[in-house]
Amino acid sequence: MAECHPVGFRWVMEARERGATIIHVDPRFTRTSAVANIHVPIRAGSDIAFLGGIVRYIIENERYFRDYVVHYTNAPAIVSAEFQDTEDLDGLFGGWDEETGQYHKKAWRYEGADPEPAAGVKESDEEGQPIQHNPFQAGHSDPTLQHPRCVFQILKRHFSRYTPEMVEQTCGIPKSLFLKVAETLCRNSGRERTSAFCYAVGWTQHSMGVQYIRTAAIVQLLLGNIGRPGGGILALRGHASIQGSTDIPTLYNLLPGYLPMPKAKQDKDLATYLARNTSPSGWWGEFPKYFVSLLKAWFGEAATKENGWCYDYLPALTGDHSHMNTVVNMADGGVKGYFVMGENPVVGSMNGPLHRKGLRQLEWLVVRDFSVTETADFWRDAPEIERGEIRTEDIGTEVFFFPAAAHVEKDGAFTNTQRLLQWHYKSVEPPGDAASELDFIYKLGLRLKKLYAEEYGQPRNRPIRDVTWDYPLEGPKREPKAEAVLREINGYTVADGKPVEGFTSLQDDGSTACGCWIYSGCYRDGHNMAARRKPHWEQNWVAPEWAWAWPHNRRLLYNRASADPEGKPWSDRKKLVWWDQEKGEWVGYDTPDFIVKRPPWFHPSKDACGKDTIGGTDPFVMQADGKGWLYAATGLQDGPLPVHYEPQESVVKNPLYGQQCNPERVEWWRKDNPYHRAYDDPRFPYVITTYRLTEHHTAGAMSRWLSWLSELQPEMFCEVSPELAAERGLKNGGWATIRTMRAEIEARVLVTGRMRPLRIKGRLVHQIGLPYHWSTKGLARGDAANDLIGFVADPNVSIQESKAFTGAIEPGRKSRRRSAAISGPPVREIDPKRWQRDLPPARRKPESQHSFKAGESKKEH
Amino acid sequence: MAGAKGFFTDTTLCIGCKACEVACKQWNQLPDDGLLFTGMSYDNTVHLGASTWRHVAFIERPVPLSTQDAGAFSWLFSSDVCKHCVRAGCLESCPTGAIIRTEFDSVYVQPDICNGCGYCIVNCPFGVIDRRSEDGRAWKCTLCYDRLREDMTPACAKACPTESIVFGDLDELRTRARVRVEKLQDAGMREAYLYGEDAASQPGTEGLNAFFLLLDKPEVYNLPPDPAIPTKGVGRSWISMAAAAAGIALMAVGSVFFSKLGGRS
Amino acid sequence: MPSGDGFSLSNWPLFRQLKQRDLFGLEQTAASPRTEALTARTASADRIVPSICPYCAVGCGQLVYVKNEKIIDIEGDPASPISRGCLCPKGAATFQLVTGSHRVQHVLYRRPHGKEWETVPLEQAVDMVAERVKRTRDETWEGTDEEGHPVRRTMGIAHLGGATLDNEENYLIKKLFTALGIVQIENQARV
Amino acid sequence: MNQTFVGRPVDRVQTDGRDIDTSLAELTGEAAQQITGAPELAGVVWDQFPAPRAGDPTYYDRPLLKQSVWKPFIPLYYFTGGTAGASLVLGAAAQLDGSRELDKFIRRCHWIGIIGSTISGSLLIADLGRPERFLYMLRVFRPTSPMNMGAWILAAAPSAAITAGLFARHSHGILQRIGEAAGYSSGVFGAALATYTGVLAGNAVIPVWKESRRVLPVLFGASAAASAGAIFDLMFEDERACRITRYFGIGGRLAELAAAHSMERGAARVPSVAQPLKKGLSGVMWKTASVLTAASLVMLMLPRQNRKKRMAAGLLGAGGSLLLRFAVEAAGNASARDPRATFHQQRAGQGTREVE
Repeated sequence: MAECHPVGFRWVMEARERGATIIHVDPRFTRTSAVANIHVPIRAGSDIAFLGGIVRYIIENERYFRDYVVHYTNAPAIVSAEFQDTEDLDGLFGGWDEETGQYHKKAWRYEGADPEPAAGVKESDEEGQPIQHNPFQAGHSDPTLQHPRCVFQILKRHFSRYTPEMVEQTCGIPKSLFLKVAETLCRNSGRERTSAFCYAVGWTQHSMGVQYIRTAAIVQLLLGNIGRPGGGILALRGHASIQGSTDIPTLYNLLPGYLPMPKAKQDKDLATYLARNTSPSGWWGEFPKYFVSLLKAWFGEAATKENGWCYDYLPALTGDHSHMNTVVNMADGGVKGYFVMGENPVVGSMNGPLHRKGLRQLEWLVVRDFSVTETADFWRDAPEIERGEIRTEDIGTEVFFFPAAAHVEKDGAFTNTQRLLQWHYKSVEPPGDAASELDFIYKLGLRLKKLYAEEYGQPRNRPIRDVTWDYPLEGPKREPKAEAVLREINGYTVADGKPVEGFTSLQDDGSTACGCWIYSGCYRDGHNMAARRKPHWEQNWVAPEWAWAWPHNRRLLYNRASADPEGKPWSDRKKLVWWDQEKGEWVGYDTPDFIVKRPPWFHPSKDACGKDTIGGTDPFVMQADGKGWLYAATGLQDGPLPVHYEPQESVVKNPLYGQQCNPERVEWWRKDNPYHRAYDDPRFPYVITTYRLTEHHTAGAMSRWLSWLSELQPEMFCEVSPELAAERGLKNGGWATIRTMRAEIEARVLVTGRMRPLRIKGRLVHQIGLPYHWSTKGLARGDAANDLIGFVADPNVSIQESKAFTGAIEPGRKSRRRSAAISGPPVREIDPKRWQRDLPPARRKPESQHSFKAGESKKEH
Repeated sequence: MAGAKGFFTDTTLCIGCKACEVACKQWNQLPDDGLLFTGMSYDNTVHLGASTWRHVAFIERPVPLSTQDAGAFSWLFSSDVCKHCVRAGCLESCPTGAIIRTEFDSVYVQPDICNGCGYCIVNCPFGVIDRRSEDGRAWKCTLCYDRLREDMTPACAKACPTESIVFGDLDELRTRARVRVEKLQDAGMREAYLYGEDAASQPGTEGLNAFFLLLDKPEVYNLPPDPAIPTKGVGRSWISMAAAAAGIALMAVGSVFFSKLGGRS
Repeated sequence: MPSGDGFSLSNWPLFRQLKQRDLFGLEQTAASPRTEALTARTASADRIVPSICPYCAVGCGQLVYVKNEKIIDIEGDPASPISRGCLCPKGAATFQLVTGSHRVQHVLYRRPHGKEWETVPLEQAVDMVAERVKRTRDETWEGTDEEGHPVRRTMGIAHLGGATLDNEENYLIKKLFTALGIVQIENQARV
Repeated sequence: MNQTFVGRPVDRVQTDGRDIDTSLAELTGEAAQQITGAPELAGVVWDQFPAPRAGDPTYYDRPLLKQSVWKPFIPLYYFTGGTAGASLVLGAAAQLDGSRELDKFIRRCHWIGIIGSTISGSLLIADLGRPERFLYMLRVFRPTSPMNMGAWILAAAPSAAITAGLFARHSHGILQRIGEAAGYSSGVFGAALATYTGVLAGNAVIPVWKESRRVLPVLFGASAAASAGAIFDLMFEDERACRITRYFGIGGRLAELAAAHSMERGAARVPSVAQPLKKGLSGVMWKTASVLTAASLVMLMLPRQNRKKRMAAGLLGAGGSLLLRFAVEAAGNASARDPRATFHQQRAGQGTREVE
């Protein structure tokens, strides 16, 4: 955290100075470790085992926050008798279908109930069942937590094998150190104290990334650390508005406000779509209001009740259309045109050579950035061009490079990692042809409307005709006014165009329009709430009048949980929101994330629906049952509880189960994306992890061109322990060549005590650290670490596994810059007959025609 | 507004982010001084110089901190800067008056005056001030003299995310530093001590206006253990010179005198 | 006496030393007129524009100082409860990010099989892109999937990027591209 | 220990290390006008495991101090200034003799003093980073700065000599007295000029210089006498003058050898401080300088002095004296590069020893 979010870390340092214990769990000893109280070196890719060990410790030693667990989590909920745990099936849950390589999720449901996943079934498969009430409403719960099938008992059994010894054997963390961490955490939780978890992509970029976070959630729920000040699980996101681009998603599977994109097979019409996504209980019962308001915002007057609010203007999904599939599709010739705005995937994404292969198949490519990135220049500045394997003149891609306006040259809001919308103002005009994306997209839209004007007769062109595109223009370059877009995002009443107060004002009858319901209220009364900049010294410590947080300016989600079931703060030290008996409402330092007038003692009636099902002790209003989920009965692909699986490529056999890897992980079996053996691959004996440095920014487009940053970290390097250096003959300051089946790279060597080999079952496991900022352009240069990494993904969110894989290292500059995607793997293939991965096989994507086993040959397109 | 100002750099709060280095370059619009990989931990800056007025040192030690559970290892960071010595070698040696002491008790090189004689460079006991050959003038931290004139905090201290660099009135800083050391020692960090906080602790400079809280020997941070500015002992040199001058004169007179004798002999 | 660089006979510091009986000449007597007039450049700014750091998602407050329609300084905003005026090295380099000579100011175009970049007028380039979007969309339109379910989309066009952009920009991208039937819209959140 | 490597070249067509587009931003910061050149491509890389040596730590063996940025002009200046200064002293001493037979010799002394000072001034100016600002040296009177004092001395010495020369023809009256006074004062300034450079060099943090700060004025003064003697050795003079310069030269050379020995012994109190006088290029220079001086001394002491021997002695003496200045400079630079020299010196109690 000190590495990549130094200013955020200021508050951690302040906490430390006030007596907090900082525990840093990381394969490397980083700048964070340097100032932490405890550093826990861990084998990359084994965090679930570590966190699972803590879960077990909490349960076995009865250190959980019982009042919290009983009232605010689903620990008492009873699970269907059908459920089979990984304990019973050696690492698989019940419901595994060998044919499809997927789980039947029905096997995990609650007793007599099928609560919908948090945001409807959008993350689920087609098994969406008739909707039933939540288990608490239905009476399927045991507050004594004794029922053998209650979540608590299942949890206890599930994690029983995550003993400190097992943690030591899996993570390489000495038992004593593990116990110290577990005890410190437990001691610091309860009424008077809270602990927080901070994480970044070191947790998410794994083939079971979602389950990493789930495990942390279980720990935090058991300790009562969610919804309370100083608690929580805090994602430290890497880009200025990466949160915003998820809320208002430039993501294939979502519409603004986490509304799912329609699925072709299931969502055949509006009614079906709404029925599938509207939760009978909890806040997602409001779903139709948000969706209809969105369509009203997008298609204006054209959207009527009769035509289903233009529901059939929306394209539909037929599978996973996420980034890696897009690239593979591109490499196979399926994608013709590609827009890249403010991103440099050739450096920042996995398997750069495969990306470039994809770019070469395009008809046209549009890149918008500050300077010509590696992605924009792939046709003349790339290893394969330098090697003479590909000739520039043979590449048919037409490339447009548009200079982008900087944040100081445009109005707009970033949403930061704590959901805060912060407005930045234009201070100067963008230079030359540089323009904002807002301006570019707006003008592109105008042109397309014009180009299609003659063809509006065809139904498929009508969305272009009807999409609302009237924004006031301003400035010498006649750019669209960003505040007008913000107003649309906020929502307004259709009749008079007045901005709505917030999402509670939205309706499903077409009377309101709203571009993103969770952002509703950010332009209340015509005031740009995101632009508020009241100094912190003029307000309380929550600083509610600085900018604006979604939803409803609530700074701490689920903060109802900061008070006990009766509505009183758990302790004076930790008070945030509480029930004011006199006013008859929830009050506090923060805006209550709860129905303000709903008293703590409120119990929903058995036949209540939607938000009326939210009881006075149900802080987690977005969940169908209002509880924090220790057990996720639905919504996840790879199991209702986290399981430790080894990464796709590991140096050890899974110490916990026979099942080696996440059975549902997504693989791309292609010649240009070869994998190593699942474990003990003699060619690749070391664990590799990648990361960022303070001095650079992700793929480098915003740092490698700046002399003030480049001089601080001028070259690509790798970090190795003195033991590994001795084993491989690496010299500090010298060069090393690092190889995987995908590619080979060179790097300078830092031999350092910050890298430590871990002892696992008596064997020394070495890890290699690789920052990934560099490539061939800019001032500071070096090889791109991400070239080494293959496409593998988590099944829930399709995030790649880049934080733990295997590789080889040798001293010297021996790279010939070969890559699997172009020249063939830089390392010899092992006899394919002997080459076996774990069983059962993982799901393979994409299907049939593009996939083939490694070792087979297939002509390049 | 005026009055003695300075920095207290508390290395126990430093996270090695180098914000100070960049904030300094940004405000003062300094150029880079080479993109060279050094192999010295994360320190590719190496030292203070004409174009680098803040430098974060990175020290990897096989020694644990007494308050940390992280194996037999620790990683120390320290943001180095011009010390703005109470008695400053550069200032006292500067022949042109380009270097002056300001109303904030800081030491400032006037770029419109400096003629690049280079004498200050061999007079700085901390190796701070330097000349860039192309430019020909001596440069170093100005304690953001221009900002102080507007009652603004120096760029590095303002940027520092963890308050490792604190700017303020020297009296307050000294008190704060002493309280801090006491607190750290009480918390078990026996190795914490102040470096150059006053004349008593560093008689050779009569104290530093930019002083430090360190966790290891000064040498580990590339700081001199007992620095003294040359001018403090210059009297002896002058005496010695007087003697030498007298000696030459005597020798000359003697030669003239004896030459007479020699002529006769 | 040399002229220029803030020196003139009338304020020869030696005279001032004599006048003020300053034996050592270590302090203000040796100051040049430039030094005496020295002040922070931000004091002369025409306006101070509030902004937010464009790097990571902590969201530190920034202040942009503008003079004569040029940026003279960017630094932390002390009023921010998040950052209290601090910036990390990247944030502190924002000035160089936005005013650096690395910034390209013209639209560049590489024709198919071309070996060099060419410049194209902005308006023409946008026209060209619009034309290609239309062509590709029309060529690759899918009305239904293999099983006959309506999909109303094109898989021939894809988009990447958004985490460095403003919400308003992402909103328009998603809105326009969805209306065009583009589904392969992705950003850094998944990369 | 450390190895030099060549960094990767970067394509910086037009860069000043800030790379700010001045159409977008104003460059008015304190160092915005700092001139930069081509980026450095060679550097030193630490090729060992990073850990400070227990008991005797340094920061990756990197220098603590900056070595002087002086070009060879400065040691050359020490030599020319010293020679000029010592000549003026000799001139004044001859003036004291009162006999007219030395008039020519005195004039010659003044000429050497004036020419030497002029060359010295030029050398100093040439060494400046901003030579056009050389007169700023006289901007202030700053007694704490030996260089400032030196500037005044360097200005005064030839001025006095010129005055003396101008008034030398006047054999009576006020003008004669002015001439005489100027002559004597040129001697005084000359003595200062010949020795202050020792104060200048010793007034530094460079360990070997700092350690020798008391002996350096003596060494430089002696060496100045030796070099002045050597220069006269190279010139044709009458017998009396030859004797004067021979005695003076012998004294200077003897004193120089003694002072050098004393300096070496003094430095040896802390072995790492004395290192540059013993090892490396600077050590060789230092030893060779003494050998040359000793050889020239032997030449002068040989019986049956003749012009050849004088010439040889003059060349050897001038060479020894010149090399000595360069050796001191080189030793200082080597000393600055070695952080242990400073650390050991200060740990040995030689840091604020002289402060009290």
